[in-house]
Amino acid sequence: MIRSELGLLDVDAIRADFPILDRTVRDGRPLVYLDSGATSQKPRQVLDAEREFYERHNAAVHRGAHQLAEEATDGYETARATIAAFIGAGADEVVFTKNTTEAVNLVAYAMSNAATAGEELSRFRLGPGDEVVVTEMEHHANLVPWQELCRRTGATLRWFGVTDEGRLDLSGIDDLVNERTKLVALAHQSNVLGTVNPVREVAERAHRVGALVLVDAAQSVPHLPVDVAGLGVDFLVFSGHKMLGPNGIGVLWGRRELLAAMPPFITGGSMIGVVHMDHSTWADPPQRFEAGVPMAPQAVGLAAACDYLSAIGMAEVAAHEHALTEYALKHVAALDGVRVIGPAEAEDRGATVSFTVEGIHPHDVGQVLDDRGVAVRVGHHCAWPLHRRFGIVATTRASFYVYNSFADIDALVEGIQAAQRFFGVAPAR
Amino acid sequence: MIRSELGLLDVDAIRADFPILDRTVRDGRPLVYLDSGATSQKPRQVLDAEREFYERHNAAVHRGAHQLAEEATDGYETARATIAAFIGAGADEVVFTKNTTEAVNLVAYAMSNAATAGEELSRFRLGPGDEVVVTEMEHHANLVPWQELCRRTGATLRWFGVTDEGRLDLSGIDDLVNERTKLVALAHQSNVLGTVNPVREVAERAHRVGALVLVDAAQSVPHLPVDVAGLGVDFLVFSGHKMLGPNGIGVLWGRRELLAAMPPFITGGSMIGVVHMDHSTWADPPQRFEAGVPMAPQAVGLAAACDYLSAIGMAEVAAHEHALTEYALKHVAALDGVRVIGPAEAEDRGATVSFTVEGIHPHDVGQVLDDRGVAVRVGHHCAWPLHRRFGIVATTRASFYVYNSFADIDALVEGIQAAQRFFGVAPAR
Amino acid sequence: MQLETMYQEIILDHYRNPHNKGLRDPYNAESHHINPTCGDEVTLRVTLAPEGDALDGSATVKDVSYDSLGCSISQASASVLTDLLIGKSVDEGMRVLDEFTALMQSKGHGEPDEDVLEDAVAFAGVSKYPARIKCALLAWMAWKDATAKSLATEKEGAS
Amino acid sequence: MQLETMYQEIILDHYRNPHNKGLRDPYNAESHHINPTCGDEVTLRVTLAPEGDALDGSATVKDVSYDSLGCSISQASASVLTDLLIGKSVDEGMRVLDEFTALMQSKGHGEPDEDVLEDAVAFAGVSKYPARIKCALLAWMAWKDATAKSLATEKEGAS
Ligand SMILES: Cc1ncc(COP(=O)(O)O)c(C=O)c1O
Ligand SMILES: Cc1ncc(COP(=O)(O)O)c(C=O)c1O
Repeated sequence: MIRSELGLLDVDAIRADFPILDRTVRDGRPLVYLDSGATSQKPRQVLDAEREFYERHNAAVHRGAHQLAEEATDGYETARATIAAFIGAGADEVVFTKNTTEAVNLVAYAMSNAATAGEELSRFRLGPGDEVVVTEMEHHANLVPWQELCRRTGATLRWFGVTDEGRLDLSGIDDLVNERTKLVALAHQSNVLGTVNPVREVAERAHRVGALVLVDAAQSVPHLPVDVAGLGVDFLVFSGHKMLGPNGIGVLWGRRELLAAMPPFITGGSMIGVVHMDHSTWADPPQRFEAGVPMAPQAVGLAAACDYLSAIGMAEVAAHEHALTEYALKHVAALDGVRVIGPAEAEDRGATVSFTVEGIHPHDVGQVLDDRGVAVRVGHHCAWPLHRRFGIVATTRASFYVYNSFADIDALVEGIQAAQRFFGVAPAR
Repeated sequence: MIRSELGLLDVDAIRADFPILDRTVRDGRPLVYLDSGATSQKPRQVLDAEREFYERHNAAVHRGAHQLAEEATDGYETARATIAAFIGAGADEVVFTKNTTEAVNLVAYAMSNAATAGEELSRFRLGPGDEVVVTEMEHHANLVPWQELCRRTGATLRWFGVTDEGRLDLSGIDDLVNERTKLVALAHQSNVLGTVNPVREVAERAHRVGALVLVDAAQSVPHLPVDVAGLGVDFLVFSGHKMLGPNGIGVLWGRRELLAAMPPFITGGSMIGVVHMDHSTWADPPQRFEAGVPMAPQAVGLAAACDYLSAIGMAEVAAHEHALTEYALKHVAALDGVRVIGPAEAEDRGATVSFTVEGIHPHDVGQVLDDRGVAVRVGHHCAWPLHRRFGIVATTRASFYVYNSFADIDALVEGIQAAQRFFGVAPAR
Repeated sequence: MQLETMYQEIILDHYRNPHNKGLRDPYNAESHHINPTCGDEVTLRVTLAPEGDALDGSATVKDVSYDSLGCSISQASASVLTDLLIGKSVDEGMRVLDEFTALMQSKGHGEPDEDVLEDAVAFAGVSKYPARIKCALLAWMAWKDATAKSLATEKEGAS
Repeated sequence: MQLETMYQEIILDHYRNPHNKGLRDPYNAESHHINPTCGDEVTLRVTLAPEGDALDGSATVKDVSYDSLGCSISQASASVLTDLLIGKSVDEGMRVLDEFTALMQSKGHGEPDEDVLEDAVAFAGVSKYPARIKCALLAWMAWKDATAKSLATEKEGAS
């Protein structure tokens, strides 16, 4: 992949792979897509891989002995190996889910299933007196399932606070993560603040007291080189649709021996050992956690997305986004009346910039931007408690990816200024 | 759609829409695809609709205020309305899941969640002394989740037997479905026997004793006109991939007032009312049951599949398959040494023909067929207890759809004879 | 630039100078509504005056007051609501609500009845932006809810 | 017609006339394996004879007997297994198992060592058909399991 100045990727070459980026919106405005944090666009290569599966190899995987079924199974399992390699994992440690949300729920429900099962599952068991620890910056997907797990089992939910700068407040870690802690669940990268959390440090403390650690990597795997071994955690989850892949596929990675010991979540076909009318036994992982006909074409598409990102190089992706983040922090935060929620520096920070504009509601900021072709997200971004923490209801969020350039950020800045003029809050210059 | 003689569809015209059916397997043999019971092939129209979504309208639905997000949301909700209309339901009664299996688990887990919740959910609550009733012909997807629900709650699982002819044995219904029964779950059409069950009759009995009724329509919605109001049930589930639609999408239909009262299953973003660190409330259905970024492109693809089937006409689809079934029952069952498992007559019976061949294991039958380009499924087809009921380990299953013709069945019959010759069990003629 | 189709002058005026904002006593019932996608909130109070003996659809909407947090559209629509509904009977108010809801669901193709909707016709442009319809309806849903509560409380009291 | 690459004459012979089929006493350990996709089963018994004092890898596989339900490939492979392993030491048997497993995973590209695998080289063609590999390995996994159990039981007894 050719690079231009400033450590940036050759965005023009990349954009040529994304048909949607050529379209216009709102009466002919070129699209400036700054909502990749919600979902990314998909390159031709991913769409082609999925279609090729449907048009040449489609069959139910792991269920047939005919040639199409063999090819489909091979495509599915090869995709698993590619995706596993992308995060430094073994293929048998990668479970396909429909998205990050299901992956988190899988672990949470497996733990409640363990609570009604025998002694052999005590490692996953939770009850009154036990604690689950999350953070105040979690996406609802990594918060509500744990609230519900605690409700079902009688365990207690506790959480790390967030500093004014938008960093995890680790000052109380030794109290918060203690002998009663059974699991710590935290985001690798915040989908609002951009903050990259010191996962390794938290994991070390958690392991010292015997707790399991789950990392929500929905916003990190797409943007940073992630190596599960290096992170030192037990479970890691992410979604395909945020990393150039198809919708409808996500990943749970889990340490081999944990998956082997863990009870299933969704039950049905293809995850069983034997089935009698009155009882059943389970297959080994990853099959144990993949009941029903899986999303094989989407797995193949996600593998193509991994290949696409690997061809660019994840270090290059991260460097590109770092440059964009520095540029955005500089130019957006410099606007009068604009307050960036999240770290002011680009270190340990991803390419997500959330902000408020004094005197204009985020919905109205977003509307003016949309009118100019600039697509951002407005609202609480499924991180309502985090917004409450900062005393605000909502923010406007711009999030960047491989196909974004400095020019896109210029368009954002001009759009914010236009909103200020339109609503009559333009600062005198 | 033009029809040829015998009430059959114009298969040549239909096949032209399915690129994969043109391919050859095993050294140039034309593909004869008789495994639609496992998963169907997809017409160009479905693949095009999905791709058009990705290339023109892709965004996270229900989460943005920009034009792409509006278009994506509109596409997703229009798809929901189309799919709902296809089964005679209201759009707000249709919940998207990843497949049938998840849809069954959704109801089963909602019921265990109700068991740890307050009095207002007593309708869904289950405990020791309560009973859940299934049948001996269920797919594992409609059996194992209920075993697990009973394990979690202390309720008892009971089941209808199957007659030698492969029909549901209703003789004990008044004993089996009684005041202790909380839920009856049964297949609309068996994926092995082809049997279409008298769902309405069972539902009437269940409702008389106050039990809920869930119908596994994975094998009926693709093949028969299905009207949820006419069936008189409470929940109905099916998968997109078996009805010309994409993988990774399924449907739970539920009666409006039940969905409104039911607690959620998977929790996370977009299914909430408000979220605080220590508690959350839920959105109304269907959103309550759709946590996370959904599979919008697949929903659009499934709607295109419904449109495709509606253009043919579901009555015509059923008539076509009825003719194929009669033809197959006549010619396959007539072979020496072949035993069809399931009703011998095509009445109340779908286009699935499972059989054993004396002296040849189903795997070996399947291999010979595969060698000739005929793709069938072998094994227990995720209905292991049913096979045990018939004293067999496995069967060979041929299942038909809109793109199959009499010629495909002739190829099946010749293949079975070839297997008999190859393994030296050919009856003297 | 299509912005003006959504942000009509009337809307911006109500947004900048909202009418009847600030909670007032006494009231029959209060309701609190939240837009779960953006967190916007409204708390709205309704005071009804019975026409005859009983409090029913013939009662007069004597007062509507509210407090709210939200975008220009949700603020302006709450303000317009109070202007429109105060002084009308509950039944008339419900008709206005129906008309306004229909306009919001018209995807930009509605032909609003200006006699019924008055200033609220300015929201016609909002109906082209599906993500904003909930903003425009937030206060209206709260009014419907609070009114229903007022009537129900009265019934309970009477029985 | 590629059928013959899978169904070699040797395989069909073993299938039609299986060796050592039928469970025999005495035995050190038994194991029961099921192929969850098709329901095929094998029950297999192992009898070991210690070389010195302890039962370890140097022990001789004195007998292997089995009962099974399954397709031609799984039946033939159980039969070939007994021919190959009876009389060998456990360590030698494990080497044969490794060689056979490697052949099965070779996707049709294996170059089997005929000195080690003897009749089992006939299964080379099966490795081209992923769905059938489990059939060919079923009895071998059961043998591995039963042998491990035999050695473990002995250890428990000794301690
Ligand atoms: C009758 C029946 N129920 C349930 C299922 C499960 O469907 P899925 O695997 O798409 O969840 C199937 C097909 O596999 C089926 O045939
Ligand atoms: C940090 C984070 N966690 C979890 C999720 C949930 O992902 P999904 O909706 O794909 O399940 C998201 C995105 O929505 C996210 O940004």
